[in-house]
Amino acid sequence: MTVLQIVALALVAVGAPAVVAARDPLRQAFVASFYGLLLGVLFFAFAAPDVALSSIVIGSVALPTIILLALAKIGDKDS
Amino acid sequence: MSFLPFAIAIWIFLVGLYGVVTSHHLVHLVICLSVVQSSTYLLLLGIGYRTNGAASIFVDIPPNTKAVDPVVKALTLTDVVVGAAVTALLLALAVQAQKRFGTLDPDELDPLRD
Amino acid sequence: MEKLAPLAVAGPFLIAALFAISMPLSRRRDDIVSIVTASAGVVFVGAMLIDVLSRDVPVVTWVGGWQPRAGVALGISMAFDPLSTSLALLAAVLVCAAFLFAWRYFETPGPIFHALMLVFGGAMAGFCLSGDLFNLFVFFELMSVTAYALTAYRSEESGPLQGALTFAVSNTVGAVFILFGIALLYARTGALNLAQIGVALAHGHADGLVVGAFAFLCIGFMVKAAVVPFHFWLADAYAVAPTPACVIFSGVMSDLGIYAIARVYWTMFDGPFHAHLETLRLVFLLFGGVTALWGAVLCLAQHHLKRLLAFVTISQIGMALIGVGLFSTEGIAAAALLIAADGLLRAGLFVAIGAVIHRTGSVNELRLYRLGRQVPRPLAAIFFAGALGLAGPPFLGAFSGKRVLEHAAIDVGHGWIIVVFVVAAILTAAAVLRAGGRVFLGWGEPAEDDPIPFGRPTGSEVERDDDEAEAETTGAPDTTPPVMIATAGALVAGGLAISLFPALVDKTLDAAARFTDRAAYAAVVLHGAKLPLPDTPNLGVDALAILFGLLSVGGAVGIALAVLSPRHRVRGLVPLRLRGPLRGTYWAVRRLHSGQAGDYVTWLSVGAATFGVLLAAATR
Amino acid sequence: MSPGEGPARRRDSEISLATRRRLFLVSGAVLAALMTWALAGMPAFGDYHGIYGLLLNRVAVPQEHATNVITAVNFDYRGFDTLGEEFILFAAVLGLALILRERRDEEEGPPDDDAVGRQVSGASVAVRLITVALVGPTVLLAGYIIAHGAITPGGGFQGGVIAATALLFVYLGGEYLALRRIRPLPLVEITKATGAAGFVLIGIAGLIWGVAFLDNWLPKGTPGDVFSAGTMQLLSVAVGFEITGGFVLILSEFLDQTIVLRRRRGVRSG
Repeated sequence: MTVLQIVALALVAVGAPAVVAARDPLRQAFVASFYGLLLGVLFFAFAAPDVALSSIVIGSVALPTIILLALAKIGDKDS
Repeated sequence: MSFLPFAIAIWIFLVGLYGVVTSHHLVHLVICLSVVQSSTYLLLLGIGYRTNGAASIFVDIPPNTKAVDPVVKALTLTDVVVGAAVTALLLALAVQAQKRFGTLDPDELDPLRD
Repeated sequence: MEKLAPLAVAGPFLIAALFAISMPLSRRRDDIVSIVTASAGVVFVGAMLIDVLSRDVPVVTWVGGWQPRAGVALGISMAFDPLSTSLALLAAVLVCAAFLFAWRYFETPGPIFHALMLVFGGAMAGFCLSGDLFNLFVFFELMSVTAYALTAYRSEESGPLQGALTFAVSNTVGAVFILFGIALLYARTGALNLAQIGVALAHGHADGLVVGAFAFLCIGFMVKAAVVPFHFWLADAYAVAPTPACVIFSGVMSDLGIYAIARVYWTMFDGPFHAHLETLRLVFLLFGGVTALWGAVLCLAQHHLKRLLAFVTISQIGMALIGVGLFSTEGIAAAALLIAADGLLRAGLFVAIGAVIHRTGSVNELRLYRLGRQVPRPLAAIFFAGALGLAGPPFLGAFSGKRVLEHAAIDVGHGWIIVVFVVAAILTAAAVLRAGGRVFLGWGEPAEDDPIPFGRPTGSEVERDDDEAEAETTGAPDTTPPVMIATAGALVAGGLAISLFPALVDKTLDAAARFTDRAAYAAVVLHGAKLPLPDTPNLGVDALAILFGLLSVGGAVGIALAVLSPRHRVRGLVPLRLRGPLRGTYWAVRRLHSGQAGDYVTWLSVGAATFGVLLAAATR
Repeated sequence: MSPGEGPARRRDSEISLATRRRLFLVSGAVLAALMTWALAGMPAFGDYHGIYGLLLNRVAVPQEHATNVITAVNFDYRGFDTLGEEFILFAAVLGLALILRERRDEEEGPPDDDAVGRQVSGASVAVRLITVALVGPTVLLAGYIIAHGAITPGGGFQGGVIAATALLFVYLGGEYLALRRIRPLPLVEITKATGAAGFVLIGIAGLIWGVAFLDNWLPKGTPGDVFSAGTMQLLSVAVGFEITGGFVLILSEFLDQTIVLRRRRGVRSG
């Protein structure tokens, strides 16, 4: 277990409850984006560059954007 | 120490499921669902890792160096993309549900009686 | 021939993709093309079944030409034997029937609906024929995603959204459980091919990992099959999905979950669990029995016709799980016969109900009181034939399935389970008969408030009548298209015919013997070697079976008449002091189906924990 | 209270929220114990010794001339899985379009939401310049990642999503409405569908060529250069097309949602 792996694991273990604890979806989208980045770092530490690239591109860019756009549609009403 | 990644995979699974169960906003529920799915990525990759094994890409390293298991990474890679597609579909349902029910609390959606 | 097997999956996919290409360009005659594709699929899978039946060994083909190297599978295998191929044939037939039905049912379905249905058909074929564990999961996920989209198809009314949401959330969590099981098996055996994992597990004993893997796989498949307590999503989803989609959902999708449990057990876990078979049976019979009774009781109380059939589906899934849960060759044969007969009957009933909705625009039994008279006579006859077939009268419908199940239960020493599934069969058939009686014949009171003789619910809860006319079909056309009647008739006739031929039972027993023969499966998949075929005794029709057949039909008709008869005569049947608690528990169970994703996932987690603990206890 | 909601519907379920939480915590604890017991049976983290992966690591490069073994597994050894995965995305995007598009047709009526005073400032010239300038390199990077799928980390999946994010630059730069006027949506749908159909056709080409479905029958070139690994590169491109089309569709479905509303409120943006 290299140091990078342990640190990345610890960060992910903290990141997941952070995503869940952020009850307001807008804030949660940003925490989820950061969580996707953390996962990317962890996968990189597990010598899986493809999955890290995929997790960063989707987890911290594409998905949060979709969430924000969905919220933009919902947000106006459910203030 | 060698059980840590798997313990954290279980921890993420349960935290995500807790978020799904106690959620009061459909979008929050869907994001917690994607956290639950991310626990399987961690578990799969944790299985395939070999200590100081190189990534199984033999562009610049000789073909028989000690490398990590490629199969698990292929499975996880496609799961990440698929997970995003399913989450997008669920978000579309949430957007449509909000218009229909006027509320986004999964507990206030009209139960279908009789 | 077997090299073309992947076309059963890739063919519908290609046509669906071509639909999507043609979509933005211009309107195509896509319903004709999809019917042609679906029937081509039926012919193709039928040819594969004939080919498989002609050889006495499972047919194996490696996608991508990756032959195994020294027993290590490199690529993905498609291994299909008579049982799985006939299940794929059933799925293809139902997709074809659904297209025929949708052709006249929707005004402008549009290419998206056809593309999704074709992908759904291809995914089911892939699921039945796959010989690889992760491939099974991929097609499980593909079936789920297409089902979410199809359930939300007519999404402007309120129903579909809420049904599609709970459906999607529950099945996604179920898929995560399956991935956990796959990860565990891959860690232990380093393989993803069913046969190879089976060989690797054969010598080990059932330790924590093996029990955990089997538990998680079964939990995921039980969520898809809607076994109690994982079933809550099904009633909401099937009640609101468009009827052509319901024909496939109810007809075969849930049964695929039961098939998956049998396939997973008999190819991989038969070795380690062989020593604990006795206690394992108890766990599965418990879950199967509870599901059968739960579905049966609740379907008696439904007025929403599609929701009524949804609970009939749950009850019959319980019976199929009882068959699989006996873990014997006869059990598998019984489950196969039940899946075939009940699947076709349920699909036929759904088409009949679709025709009624198409004609009258309403789906609530009370609202439809006597309206069924406008529907042409043969449709009423088809509906009643289907309802009677569910009860399994001698030599019709589910009779041979039940006959083999009774024999298997006695063989294995669990004769008591016969009572459970006979009662379930009686109640389910009675509910459908009652609905038919009120809709088509106009018996019973029009606005009867409480469906079962337990009296009003304790709380002052006003029954929210939510059967707002299905907006699927605009306006109530004056005639019912003949293609709907023909489809419903063909499906019900097919379901009834399953029990007509005793030879079919013996063939199914032989097929079940090959299905449960792990050594032969592994030998032919990994090494291409042929092992001798196990011989199976034939099963004659005995008096007990005919007695049970008559009993269940008589009971069903009796209960249906009792419920439809004027109120005062029935109220005397239920003793006074029993009425309070019975009504209380009944309404509590009803309100469990709250339609809230949080509740459903909680029950899923409780069910998973219970099943896991029971399985762990069973193997210690 | 948003106008759409009547009196707050009381929660109509058998178990209260507190019971639900307690039920879940108990069953969650049991599940955790079960999972720990099951996962404890696995080999320790770091000493994977499975036959499958190690064999592929040795066999993939000489056999398929693909240096990225993961893409080799994805597009060749287990190509059938990827066919299924690809159609999962295909079906999800179709479902999404189905749900949201119906919604937008109704939206033509007067919008009933009343987000007052949310002025979205138009993008400044600098932002518009940079974002539009970035679109080209993003698509180029995506093309590189797709083309070199069989050589370096990457492949159709990741490249496709990167290409889809190029659309975000257009949106950020405020040019989305201009782009929308060109009506690229049908083209995007065709890209997605051709990608999906292309994958199947390449598989069927294997059958026509006389080898198995999804077999790698093209000449495999030398490992390490772009035209190595035979059909794998073609499959990667097909998947790249499909994922690009799919995610652009997802983003534009949601973008069109928000644009319709903003424009009606007289705010020029996006």
